Amino acid sequence: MPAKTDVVSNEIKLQLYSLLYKTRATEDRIIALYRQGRIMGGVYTGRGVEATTVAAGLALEKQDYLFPIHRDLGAHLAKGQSVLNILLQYLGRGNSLTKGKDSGIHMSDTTLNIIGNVSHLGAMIPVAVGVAMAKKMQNEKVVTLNFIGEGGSNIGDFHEGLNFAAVHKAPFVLVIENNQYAYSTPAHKEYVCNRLSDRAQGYGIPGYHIDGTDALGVYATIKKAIEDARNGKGPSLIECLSMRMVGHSAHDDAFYVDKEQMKKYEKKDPFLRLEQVLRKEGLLDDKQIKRIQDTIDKEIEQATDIALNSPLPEAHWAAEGVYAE
Amino acid sequence: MPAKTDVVSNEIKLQLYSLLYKTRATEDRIIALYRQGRIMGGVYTGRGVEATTVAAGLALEKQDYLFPIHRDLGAHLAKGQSVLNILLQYLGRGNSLTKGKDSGIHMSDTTLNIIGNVSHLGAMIPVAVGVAMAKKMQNEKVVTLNFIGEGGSNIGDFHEGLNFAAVHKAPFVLVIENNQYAYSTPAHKEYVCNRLSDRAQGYGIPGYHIDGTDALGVYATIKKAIEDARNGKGPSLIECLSMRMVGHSAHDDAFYVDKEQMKKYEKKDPFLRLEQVLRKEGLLDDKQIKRIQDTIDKEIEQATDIALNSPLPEAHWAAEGVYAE
Amino acid sequence: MAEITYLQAITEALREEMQRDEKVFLLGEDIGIYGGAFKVTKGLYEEFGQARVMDTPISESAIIGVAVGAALVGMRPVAEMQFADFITVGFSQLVTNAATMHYRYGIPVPIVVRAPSGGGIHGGAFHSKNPEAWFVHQPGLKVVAPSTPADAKGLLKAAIRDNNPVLYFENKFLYRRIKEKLPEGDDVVVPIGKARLVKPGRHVSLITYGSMVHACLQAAEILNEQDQLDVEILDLRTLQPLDKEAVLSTVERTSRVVIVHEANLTAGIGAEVAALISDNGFEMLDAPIKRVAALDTPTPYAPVLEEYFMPNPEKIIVAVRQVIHF
Amino acid sequence: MAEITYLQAITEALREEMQRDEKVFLLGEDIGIYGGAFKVTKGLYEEFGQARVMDTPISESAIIGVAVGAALVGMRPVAEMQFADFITVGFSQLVTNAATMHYRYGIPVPIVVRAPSGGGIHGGAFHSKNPEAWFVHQPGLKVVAPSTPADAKGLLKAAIRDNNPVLYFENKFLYRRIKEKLPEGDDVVVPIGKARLVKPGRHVSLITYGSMVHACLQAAEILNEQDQLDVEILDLRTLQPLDKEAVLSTVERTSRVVIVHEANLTAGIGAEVAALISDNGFEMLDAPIKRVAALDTPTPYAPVLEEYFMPNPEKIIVAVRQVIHF
Ligand SMILES: Cc1ncc(C[n+]2csc(CCOP(=O)(O)OP(=O)(O)O)c2C)c(N)n1
Ligand SMILES: Cc1ncc(C[n+]2csc(CCOP(=O)(O)OP(=O)(O)O)c2C)c(N)n1
Ligand SMILES: [Mg+2]
Ligand SMILES: [Mg+2]
Repeated sequence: MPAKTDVVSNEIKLQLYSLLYKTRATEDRIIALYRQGRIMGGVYTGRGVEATTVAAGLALEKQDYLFPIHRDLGAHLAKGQSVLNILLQYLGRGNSLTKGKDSGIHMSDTTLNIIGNVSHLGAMIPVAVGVAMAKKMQNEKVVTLNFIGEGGSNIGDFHEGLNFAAVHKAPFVLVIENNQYAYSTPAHKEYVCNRLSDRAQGYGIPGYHIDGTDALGVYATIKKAIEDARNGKGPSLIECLSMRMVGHSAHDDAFYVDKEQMKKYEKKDPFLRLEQVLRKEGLLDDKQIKRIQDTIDKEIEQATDIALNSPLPEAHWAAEGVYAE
Repeated sequence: MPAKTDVVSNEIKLQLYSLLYKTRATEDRIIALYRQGRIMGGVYTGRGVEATTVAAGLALEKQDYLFPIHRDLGAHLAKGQSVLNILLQYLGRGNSLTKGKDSGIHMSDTTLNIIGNVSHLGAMIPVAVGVAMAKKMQNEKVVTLNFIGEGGSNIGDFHEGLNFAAVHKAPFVLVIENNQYAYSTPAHKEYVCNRLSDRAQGYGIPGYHIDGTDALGVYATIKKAIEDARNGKGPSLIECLSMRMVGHSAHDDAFYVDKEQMKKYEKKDPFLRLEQVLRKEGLLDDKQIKRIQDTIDKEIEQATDIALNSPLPEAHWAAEGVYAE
Repeated sequence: MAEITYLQAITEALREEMQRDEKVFLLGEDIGIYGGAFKVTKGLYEEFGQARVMDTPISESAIIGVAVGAALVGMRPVAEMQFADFITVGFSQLVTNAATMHYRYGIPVPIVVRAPSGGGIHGGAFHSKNPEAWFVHQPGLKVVAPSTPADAKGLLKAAIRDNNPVLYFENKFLYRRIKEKLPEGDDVVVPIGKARLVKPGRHVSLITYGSMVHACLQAAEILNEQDQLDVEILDLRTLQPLDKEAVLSTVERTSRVVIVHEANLTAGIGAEVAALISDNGFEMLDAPIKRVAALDTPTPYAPVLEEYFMPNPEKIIVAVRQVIHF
Repeated sequence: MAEITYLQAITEALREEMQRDEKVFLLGEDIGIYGGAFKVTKGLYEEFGQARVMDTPISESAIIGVAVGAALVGMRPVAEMQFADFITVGFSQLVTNAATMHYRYGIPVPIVVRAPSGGGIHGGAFHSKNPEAWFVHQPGLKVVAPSTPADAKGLLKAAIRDNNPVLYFENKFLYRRIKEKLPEGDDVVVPIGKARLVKPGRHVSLITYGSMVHACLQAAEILNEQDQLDVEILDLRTLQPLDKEAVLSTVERTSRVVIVHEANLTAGIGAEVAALISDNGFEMLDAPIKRVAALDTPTPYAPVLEEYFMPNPEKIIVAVRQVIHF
């Protein structure tokens, strides 16, 4: 059961809307840059799961730690990351957060309490639990949140990390972005339990199974889990059901995806869905929508310009920074 | 819920009794040999969990595969292993099943479809699942059974292996020997879910939580799970609750164990408990008990003599056999 | 004679071995309908069905463990890691279970783990790794790393027929970049443990494997033109067991050695080869043994950084000139 | 001055560092009330409480991952593997997360992983491993392997204070077998990256570390008596980064080298040391570089097999005589 959404303030609703638009527009720009041959590495986008990732990122407080994974550009943005930093990162520029050393949105920002991922699925779960436990030791009321796909949820670190968190009552929230495919593999070849949230019971923690295309429901539920964690109630597992609306990555045409399923989910487009609700609630009209979108479009335009004109890293940097002083 | 025990035949009941005695007597002999300095490596015994391991081993058919772990001497015996082979193995003799190359009861016997373990807890789960899947591919109605401790159940391979088995409907049974301690660590520091069998739900397979000190109940339940697996219903997870009645290994005095708990479980001694039932049912009397025990004592005596007089391996064997032809 | 790529050679080997022996089956992530992340198994699902081309959950430890189990009872599984990098999560199954089973129990473990490895594709730190040295240090495993379509095919056939766990590192940079004419339907098995003399030469030996065979060829050409050097190139092909004889005989011929690999320098295969030579070929040497390898850093993402990081013909040429002018 | 064992030295280092810096905490299996499988953490639970001496579930990957996470936000975790062998299941966290975080993100990962390693205790294939070479091949990790109580203490202090992930291989055969007088309450930090000249000599250099330092000392004594040889012994102490200067300067002094380690021979640390010398010390060498190490097999269980498997003074003596009479 999702938590009640009437706790979500109008301000948050509008923020969610802006962020959903920003996420989609930024990702569209990244794909365009990729198609132009300007981005070299893999490009994975969040189309279809944006409501989940954006709402999760926004539900965190400033002091909380975010561990995003490969489709979580929206969470980066929601936690305060700039479009510019994201583009610099994809473009591998010398002034990006990783100075060109890492790819895609593998990037950390300690000023925003964002810790980037490694590609190995599930590997960040124990690390995020470690941050949560350390913050508890340091007597700070800080929550840590990490994502995993329904495919990645079958890796050993999911089990070890979540059990560890439960035993140590770590202030930790794990969000399963169940978008029904893992690369080409449909969910039923990844697991055969009814719901992945049922796994929570095996760790003695609360599990939630919710509609991951409904930004408001996701926000309310994750917010509750975060505050439970903050209040010493330990970790939660939240499964957000959605659908990957594009290929696995920019080079994949998703020929293997169930087309009926796609159609069904086109109607549940997280962005349009929220727009509809907010229009109905009188929080948005055409004019406001245009203003929001124009502002964001302009930001992306400017960021793209700056990013493309930013310097490449110097070659010899490759040899530096393996070890800390 | 354990399966009904009235399906257990008298013959099986008596076999269980003999095997429980044999297990205990053999382990006592091994400890004596260890104390005499004749066994060099670590010695872990099944005291307290014998009902589980013996019943599981006996519930398997000849063609089924057994993957025992460190406290499962009883399962080796139940699957048909001789006391002599077990002693030769502990003593590291040249004519042991591993020719002195591996320790303790890390031993395989392909004539009995027993595959020995590595020390890494949980590592045999995926391997056992692989055997189960292969046998299915080969169109043989063969079931594979493996054990794990409640401590070991928190390792990644538990999760990966069980999920894999569930997805592929492998004819596989995983028995959790929950003896409430993992070395010195009490169960509540290993996991905080109510029952480990609750984890079954997260894999979409049946989970059973039963009294692991009741040989008849364990036998009936595991037998059912084995036959379900054989009939294409996929894997099961069976948690058998018992208590480790000795230290972790022969050198551990278990000072950390809850003494009240120990007392409680003394009354549930798997061997005495079965003896009582069988006496009550008229299947055993003093005379028969003496006959059974004498026969086994004699076998152990003889095996010990032969084993101690068996040759050590030749030193240069150490260099051989790394690779198969 | 059809010209096939390195990638097609792998597919052909899989297909032919599956046709030849019904015990051979494949397992891995997205290898079924999708044909694998690199399309190596494309068409095999259609030909052999899902029981023999098995999509698995994302569980590398289980993939390898299940392969080991199946091998114990007579099957010949070929597991695919989507990228060699992810072998780290199945590491323990390989070094603990697969590698030691025969020594301890006398039971053969005929598995193959295919691992697409190597950089130059801007994949960053986790899609570029060359982890072969880890496995060469674990007794009980065999390790091969083909550099040509012919070897890709012949070594994979040998790996599948071998009764031991074999790690098969296929270089993904080479997948579609090199082609070779192979006799159609040939059944040439390239024996594990035998190096290949790519090019005989008199002045210096380049000992290498995998993608760097091609960098060495380029370097040799330039060195021939610019320095009039006749460079010998030895492709190790198998890294465990190493072909010591071939290594020592090239040293005997040229007395000067540069070892080249794409993996990180320190404690890589180059170290073992250098150690072998410095023990058994000491008297034949006229110059220090040089190694050319990737920097001792994770693989960086930006092309300019990755180029600086990777070994290449220029770096090989520098090293050759050093040992020549020593 | 109290005489303390190698094991006590480790305990003292932990205690003193925990007293000095409240960010230091311990995590691992059975390290609390039980004091660890080898009793290394005995008494620390009582002194520092369960928040700083944390029993964990049996989950090596999570233990290391959690340590990495805690380190990212300012803590200084020291994780214990119950046996070095079990590090294989936490392998990916080390080589993937811990090793690359600083290079990619500029965030230091000050963790220590203590791993009781080594054989000679009849522990069989899974309680005897010396897996250090795997980690030396992964850029971003540091690796130390003390051979004496003083170094055990001083290197652990250095490891805890280092801002990088450090693997600390403590040899469990040495735990209670060697003692040394150390000044009470000393705070001597043995710098990471510096080898120790155990014994100067003129005729041959034994380059070694860990338990084999003691085997080398025994061999040196016998060689002195029987062959009138003056053997130099260099204890590497740190395996990553290697002290190249010290290695080359011992070669310079003696011109003859035998490298000795307890780990399996192939692609072990000895290979890297030999490669270093054969590149940078080529002109100084008067004989082939020999390596003495464990056989390339899993560790066998029966004492007679294990003895045959392990390097020992006799094998070292044979190798020394070979390089001397070359
Ligand atoms: C341990 C590991 N194995 C394989 C991969 C390759 N891989 C990258 S993404 C992916 C699919 C992930 O599916 P899911 O977890 O459902 O996330 P989604 O991409 O659907 O959001 C795979 C197999 C990986 N990154 N890590
Ligand atoms: C991966 C791994 N980590 C640690 C160990 C060391 N170890 C051996 S037995 C044991 C306790 C096991 O407890 P449990 O699984 O409950 O089984 P029990 O001994 O109680 O039967 C530990 C920690 C190991 N063998 N494998
Ligand atoms: Mg998915
Ligand atoms: Mg237990």
